[in-house]
Amino acid sequence: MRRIVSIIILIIIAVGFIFAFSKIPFGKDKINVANYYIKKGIKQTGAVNIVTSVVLNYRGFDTLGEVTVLFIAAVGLGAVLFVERKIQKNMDDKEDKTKRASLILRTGSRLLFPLILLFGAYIFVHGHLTPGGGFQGGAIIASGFLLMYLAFPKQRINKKTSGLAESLSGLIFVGIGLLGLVFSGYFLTNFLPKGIPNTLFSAGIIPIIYIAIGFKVGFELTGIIDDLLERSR
Amino acid sequence: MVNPSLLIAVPLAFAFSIPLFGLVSKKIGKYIPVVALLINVGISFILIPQILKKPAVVSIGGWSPPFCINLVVGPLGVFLVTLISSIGLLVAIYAISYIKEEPTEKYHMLFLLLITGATGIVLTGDIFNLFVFFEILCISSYALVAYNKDKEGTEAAMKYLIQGSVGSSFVLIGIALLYGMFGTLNMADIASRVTSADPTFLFISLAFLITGFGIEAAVFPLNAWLPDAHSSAPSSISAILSGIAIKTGVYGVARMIYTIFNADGILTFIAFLGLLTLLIGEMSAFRQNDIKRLLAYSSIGQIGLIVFALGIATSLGVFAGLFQIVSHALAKALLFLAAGYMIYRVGSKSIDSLSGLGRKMPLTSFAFTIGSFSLIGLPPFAGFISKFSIVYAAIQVKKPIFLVFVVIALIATVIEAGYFFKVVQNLYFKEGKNVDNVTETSGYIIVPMIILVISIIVIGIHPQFITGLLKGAAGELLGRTGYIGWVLGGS
Amino acid sequence: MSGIYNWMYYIASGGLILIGLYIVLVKTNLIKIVIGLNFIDTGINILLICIGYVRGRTAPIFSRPGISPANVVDPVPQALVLTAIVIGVAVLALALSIVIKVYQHNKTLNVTKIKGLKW
Amino acid sequence: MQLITILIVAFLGAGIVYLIGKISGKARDILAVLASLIVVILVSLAYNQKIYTSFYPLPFLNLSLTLRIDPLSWFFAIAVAGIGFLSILFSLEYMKHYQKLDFYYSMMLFVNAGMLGVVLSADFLSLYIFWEIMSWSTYLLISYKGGKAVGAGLKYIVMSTVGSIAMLFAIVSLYTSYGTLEFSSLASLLQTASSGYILFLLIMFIIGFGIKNAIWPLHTWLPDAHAEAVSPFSAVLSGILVRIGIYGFVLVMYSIVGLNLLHKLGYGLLNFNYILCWIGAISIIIGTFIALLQDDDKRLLAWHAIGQGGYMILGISFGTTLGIAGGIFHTLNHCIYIALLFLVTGAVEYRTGGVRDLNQLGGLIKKMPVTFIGGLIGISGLIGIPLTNGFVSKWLIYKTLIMEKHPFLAFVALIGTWGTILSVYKFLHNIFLGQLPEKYKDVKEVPWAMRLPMIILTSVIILFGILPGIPLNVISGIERSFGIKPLSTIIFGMPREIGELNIINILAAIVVAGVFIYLIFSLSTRSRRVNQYDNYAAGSFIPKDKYQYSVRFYDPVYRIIGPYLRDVVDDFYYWLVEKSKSFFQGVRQIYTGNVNTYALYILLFLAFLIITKIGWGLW
Amino acid sequence: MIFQLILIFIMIILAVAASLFKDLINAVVACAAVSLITSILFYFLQAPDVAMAEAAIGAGLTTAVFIIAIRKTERYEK
Repeated sequence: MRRIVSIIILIIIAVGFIFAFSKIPFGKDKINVANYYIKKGIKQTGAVNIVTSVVLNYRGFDTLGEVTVLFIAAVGLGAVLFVERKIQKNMDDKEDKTKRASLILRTGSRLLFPLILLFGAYIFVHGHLTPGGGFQGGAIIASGFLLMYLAFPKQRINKKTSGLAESLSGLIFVGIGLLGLVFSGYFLTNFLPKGIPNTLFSAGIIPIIYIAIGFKVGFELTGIIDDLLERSR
Repeated sequence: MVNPSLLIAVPLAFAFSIPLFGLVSKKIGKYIPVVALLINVGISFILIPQILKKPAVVSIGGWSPPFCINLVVGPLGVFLVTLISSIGLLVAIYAISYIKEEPTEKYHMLFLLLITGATGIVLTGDIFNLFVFFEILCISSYALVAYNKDKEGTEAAMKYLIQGSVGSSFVLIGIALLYGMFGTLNMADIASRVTSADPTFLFISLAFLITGFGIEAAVFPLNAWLPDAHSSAPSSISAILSGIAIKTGVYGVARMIYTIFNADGILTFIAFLGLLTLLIGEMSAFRQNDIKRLLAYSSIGQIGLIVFALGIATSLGVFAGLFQIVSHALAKALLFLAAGYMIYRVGSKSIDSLSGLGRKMPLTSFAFTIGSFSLIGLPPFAGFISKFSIVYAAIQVKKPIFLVFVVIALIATVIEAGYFFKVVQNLYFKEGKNVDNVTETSGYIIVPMIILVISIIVIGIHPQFITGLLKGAAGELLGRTGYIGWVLGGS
Repeated sequence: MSGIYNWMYYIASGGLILIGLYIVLVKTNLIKIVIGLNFIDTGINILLICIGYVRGRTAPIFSRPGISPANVVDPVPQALVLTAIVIGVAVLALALSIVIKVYQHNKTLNVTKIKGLKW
Repeated sequence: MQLITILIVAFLGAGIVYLIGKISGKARDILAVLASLIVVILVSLAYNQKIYTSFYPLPFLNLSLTLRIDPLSWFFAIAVAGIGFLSILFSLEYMKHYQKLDFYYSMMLFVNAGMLGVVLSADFLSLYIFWEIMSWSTYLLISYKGGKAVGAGLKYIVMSTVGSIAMLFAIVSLYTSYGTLEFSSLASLLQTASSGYILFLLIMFIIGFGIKNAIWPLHTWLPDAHAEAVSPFSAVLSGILVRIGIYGFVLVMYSIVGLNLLHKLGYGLLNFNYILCWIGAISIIIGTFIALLQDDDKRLLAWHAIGQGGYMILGISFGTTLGIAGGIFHTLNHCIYIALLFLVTGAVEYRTGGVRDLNQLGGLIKKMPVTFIGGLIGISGLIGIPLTNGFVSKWLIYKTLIMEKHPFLAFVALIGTWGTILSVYKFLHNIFLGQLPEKYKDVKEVPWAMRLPMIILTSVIILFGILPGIPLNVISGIERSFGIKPLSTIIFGMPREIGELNIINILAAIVVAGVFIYLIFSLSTRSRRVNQYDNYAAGSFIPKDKYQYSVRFYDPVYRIIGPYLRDVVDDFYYWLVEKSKSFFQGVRQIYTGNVNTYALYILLFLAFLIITKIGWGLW
Repeated sequence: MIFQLILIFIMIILAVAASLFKDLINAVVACAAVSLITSILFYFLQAPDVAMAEAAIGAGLTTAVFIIAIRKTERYEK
């Protein structure tokens, strides 16, 4: 019964989709506001990756919000899965001490871990030049940590340090925004010199923010995995 | 002129810095939201007179409006921001000593971010940015509903999360469709181009947006999460959810219908939905024995009344709806705060167990009484003015269907009066069974309640304090060409 | 045939959204429901990206010489999707943590059995 | 300014009394009495003035709150102030054993202030505001005692809310049609309105005011509320608060709508006045005869309050000079004697430890002589025995009925009086006469603070009974302000041309009759006083306390009329409430707790919107 | 073109399969595969940034989070 009703409803919605999509032709040039970004982006922001300049400059506020969302998720997850330290300790003691990953995994991940971190860092530092940026780099860093968790289930990151790094990088983001407010009267203005496009030290505040985001995302995703692994048994 | 972007940046910065303050001392964390929101209240009060003279459009990043995200601080925005930060401040004060469940630091961060999300929603002039702040609001409220980590809280959060996620997805679909059609995300820009598009297409995207925001606004078929979430969250969060969060949903719906789509045809249906919401809410509240669930259902009813008033769509109707937003926010926050502490002291949520508290907790019970009287719409409290204006606005449009609507709405008021008066009697005139050890609250708990009581009475006696602002806000909602002009005029 | 080419991405996104909604409507397992929500998100992301796609143009990155501004796709939906992906994973992580808590309290993932709150 | 002062004193008094009470009980009592006394003085100073002030603008609604005083409002204001003062005086001793006295006094003053506001306001918005203040403070006071009073209070406030929304609806529709709510402007503007609209307005206002006034199908809250409230407040409640409804009737029917329009409503037997007076007649019959069945003294009086309300409606519904005068005068009289009677029951309760059951009382005449006199004069007024005020007003009403050629209604009113006599005699007899139960051997007269209000009210009854010209003069002023031909009065009644009523004549007749009666009694053989236990009871021992010959006083009558006299309306309301409760329970079931279902609701909504657009082309 | 069409077809099949699997681990793996294909589609749609993000976050981390959650709860849908 529920199935039938659901399918009928979904068919109706599908009809709605068809109507709506038929008005948005696929692959046609519908670019309107974005023309401005494409034409003036490099000059105004100094970043050759227009997506990055949109993400961090024209729509930087969205990104701030997005970082906040991730932050909320990390904090909220910590709050929901929170266990008093005493109980936590008891749980840890009960756990099987002999659980270990295989040798190949351990050695391999020891070898890979620095490389993954380096790759992640490369991605977010070059966010304004090549595809990629803080989010992607942060996710890659987090997957490096994930690998380490798989290899060494007993090892944990230092929650305090990672928490501090999270909040510091968040503060850097907001702080740069506020500095923009101070220097040019608008929040999140790209107030630094733009430099020569297509070089590493260009695009004003974009690399700085992307580095902050990279750290933040990396630590937050790691923290989420850590919380999930550790706290909730 | 204070830059309105501070309204968002300041609480955000404070929220991010709570772990840093935690290094200094564990106890500082709980005062941070108070400080941040105090700043916000200050800024918004400074802004009110300026905005009433001339609305401000502040771009983020320094480009002119359609090309970057901008905050549109009109009368409506500044009104809602003032409301949000004031209620938020009071609840933050309350939470200082109310929240005892660990980890309190995280609670205060989430709380502050929730307020930031609500502030962002009402200020932003960009539809995708609206979605982002909407997500901030929703996600932090999911986490906060589950904050107590008990069976009910997590279950409610789970249900809320599923429905809320579906809702946000719909919002995003609507935004995607709009972007596909118009190639812009600026609300004023979309509004100025909206006449050029196919009406069916527009309506489909409007349907997705209404459904999405309607879930947060708790309009009738979309409100099943509300009683669970409001009744299981910590009481301070219930106060915020009921006082602020659902209002931002209503704001979203109103903004979509009035400003962006100018969808006059659907307004009567919206009023009807509001009425239905009102009826269902009040009817479901009638037989409740769980005080917080009762208040939650009553919130549904009141939201129905707000939506009904907004659906009238005359300047008086919108004015009445906004007034109802104020009076409901004040009264419901007060009720949840008072009920929360009563529950904390008594240890049970059932109404019967609250009997006899009038003697033991006179101030709290008094606050509860004032709140419920205001909600019922008795003079001389704030609720009276709003209910009178709503009835007046509904009769004034001189459509027979609205006459029928208003009669039904008034009947729903009787139901509401029935159960609230019963609770008040329970507090004062029934013998309590095991309330001997209960004592009155003090300090941080009682201050916000007293402030709320005073403001309910003051607004009820002297509504002119806010009517100017509300008239302006109603004008902003109805005058969409004016709104488009503020944003795009300079470009 | 060109009709299918024009519609296939829309079919992909709409199909994912509808499958996700179907899972949310019909499946009773909580983790399944979260998977459904994830599908909805993915579907919307595809929708956004193909709204921004212009046939025959390249990615909006000018790191190589010879890309003219008139020959790139719309960068804005890509920025939006970046945001949406991160928001999606945030919601997902929170959802799963709440699901874990619900499981601890109820010892089941079947939503028809988790009805402590009703009426 | 003067009117504002009255209201400010009244409202501030209420607030301050509460706060002072937290510090000292004595100061609170003194202050409460003082505040109500000041109000009495201020109101009496306003006699014969015509003031109109606008005291509070509400620019966002284009309205301002206004106050006025004219003969009608002064008449009711002085009654409110007077009864309020006396009952607060009475409470000083009576309430000593109760708790939460701060709340009690403050609310008493609040109710008074609310009523004053209602009668003094010059536009419907202020009237409504004060009306609501009055309603909720009354509700708090009714439920004050706890226990059964809680149910009574809830019943009161729910019905009252229904009344208020009817009134609100009428007020708002008036405002949208005419753009003003002031009585004087509305009175002229309404002259051009269609009679259908007028009828709608009148019905709405009759629901609103009628629920307060407890006219027949809307009366069911009253017996419970009167019986369960504390006695001094019952005096206020029954004496004046309920009668604010009559004020509303008179105001709307004569001051605003006016006689001309009123007579145009309806045809023949469906005439508006005619229907209204039949409602009054039904109230009389139902009220007095159900009163006959009551064993609870306050409940008995409460049913009489309904019955007497019927007389007032009967009086004012005709709209003739005599009738309106009779109705308004009866309102005043009723307010005096019923307040007195409630104070009497309060006094009895005070000394007997809260006994209200008529079957357990008796023989208190010697123990509480002042109270007895109060009770006696009170019921004489209620019946309408000559030389009490009730006589004059009832006489006016009868006269109206006969002059307007409604013999049947007159007959109904007469039957009502018989019922009244029967039932109040039971009241007097079962409390004061007959045999004194053993446990009340040590009962004393009540203290002075309680005696004083009773004495004052008793003397007012006699005063108005002998010199009815004093109040009638004011009433003729009221009629003049309505534009009706005023009643011409002399100090002892009315001159010959309207229908002679001269108390001197009646006094003379009574003196003659008294002499006759005395002669008969003194000439006949003297009866011998017998101890109750000194008699023959079929050879069995009469236990001392079991035998109370006044128990089940009208048992044979009960058996005859009891089955017919159920309060059908009340049953119907309860049935309605039960039905709606189970309906609400059903509505709640849509929140099933299953999240799939909730998601289904969401998608249904979306699908509904889409299909109405695509498939139907709506919107 | 055909390649993309096939990918989309596989993706839809996988999504349907994910909803049908009783073993949640299988469902999650199908889900990860859907994400991966999405990522490839993004690449075809000239969105390398998004493709990277989807691959790293959607296919990688999400799956990990899912699997951890399944380990903490129960594996089979009942």
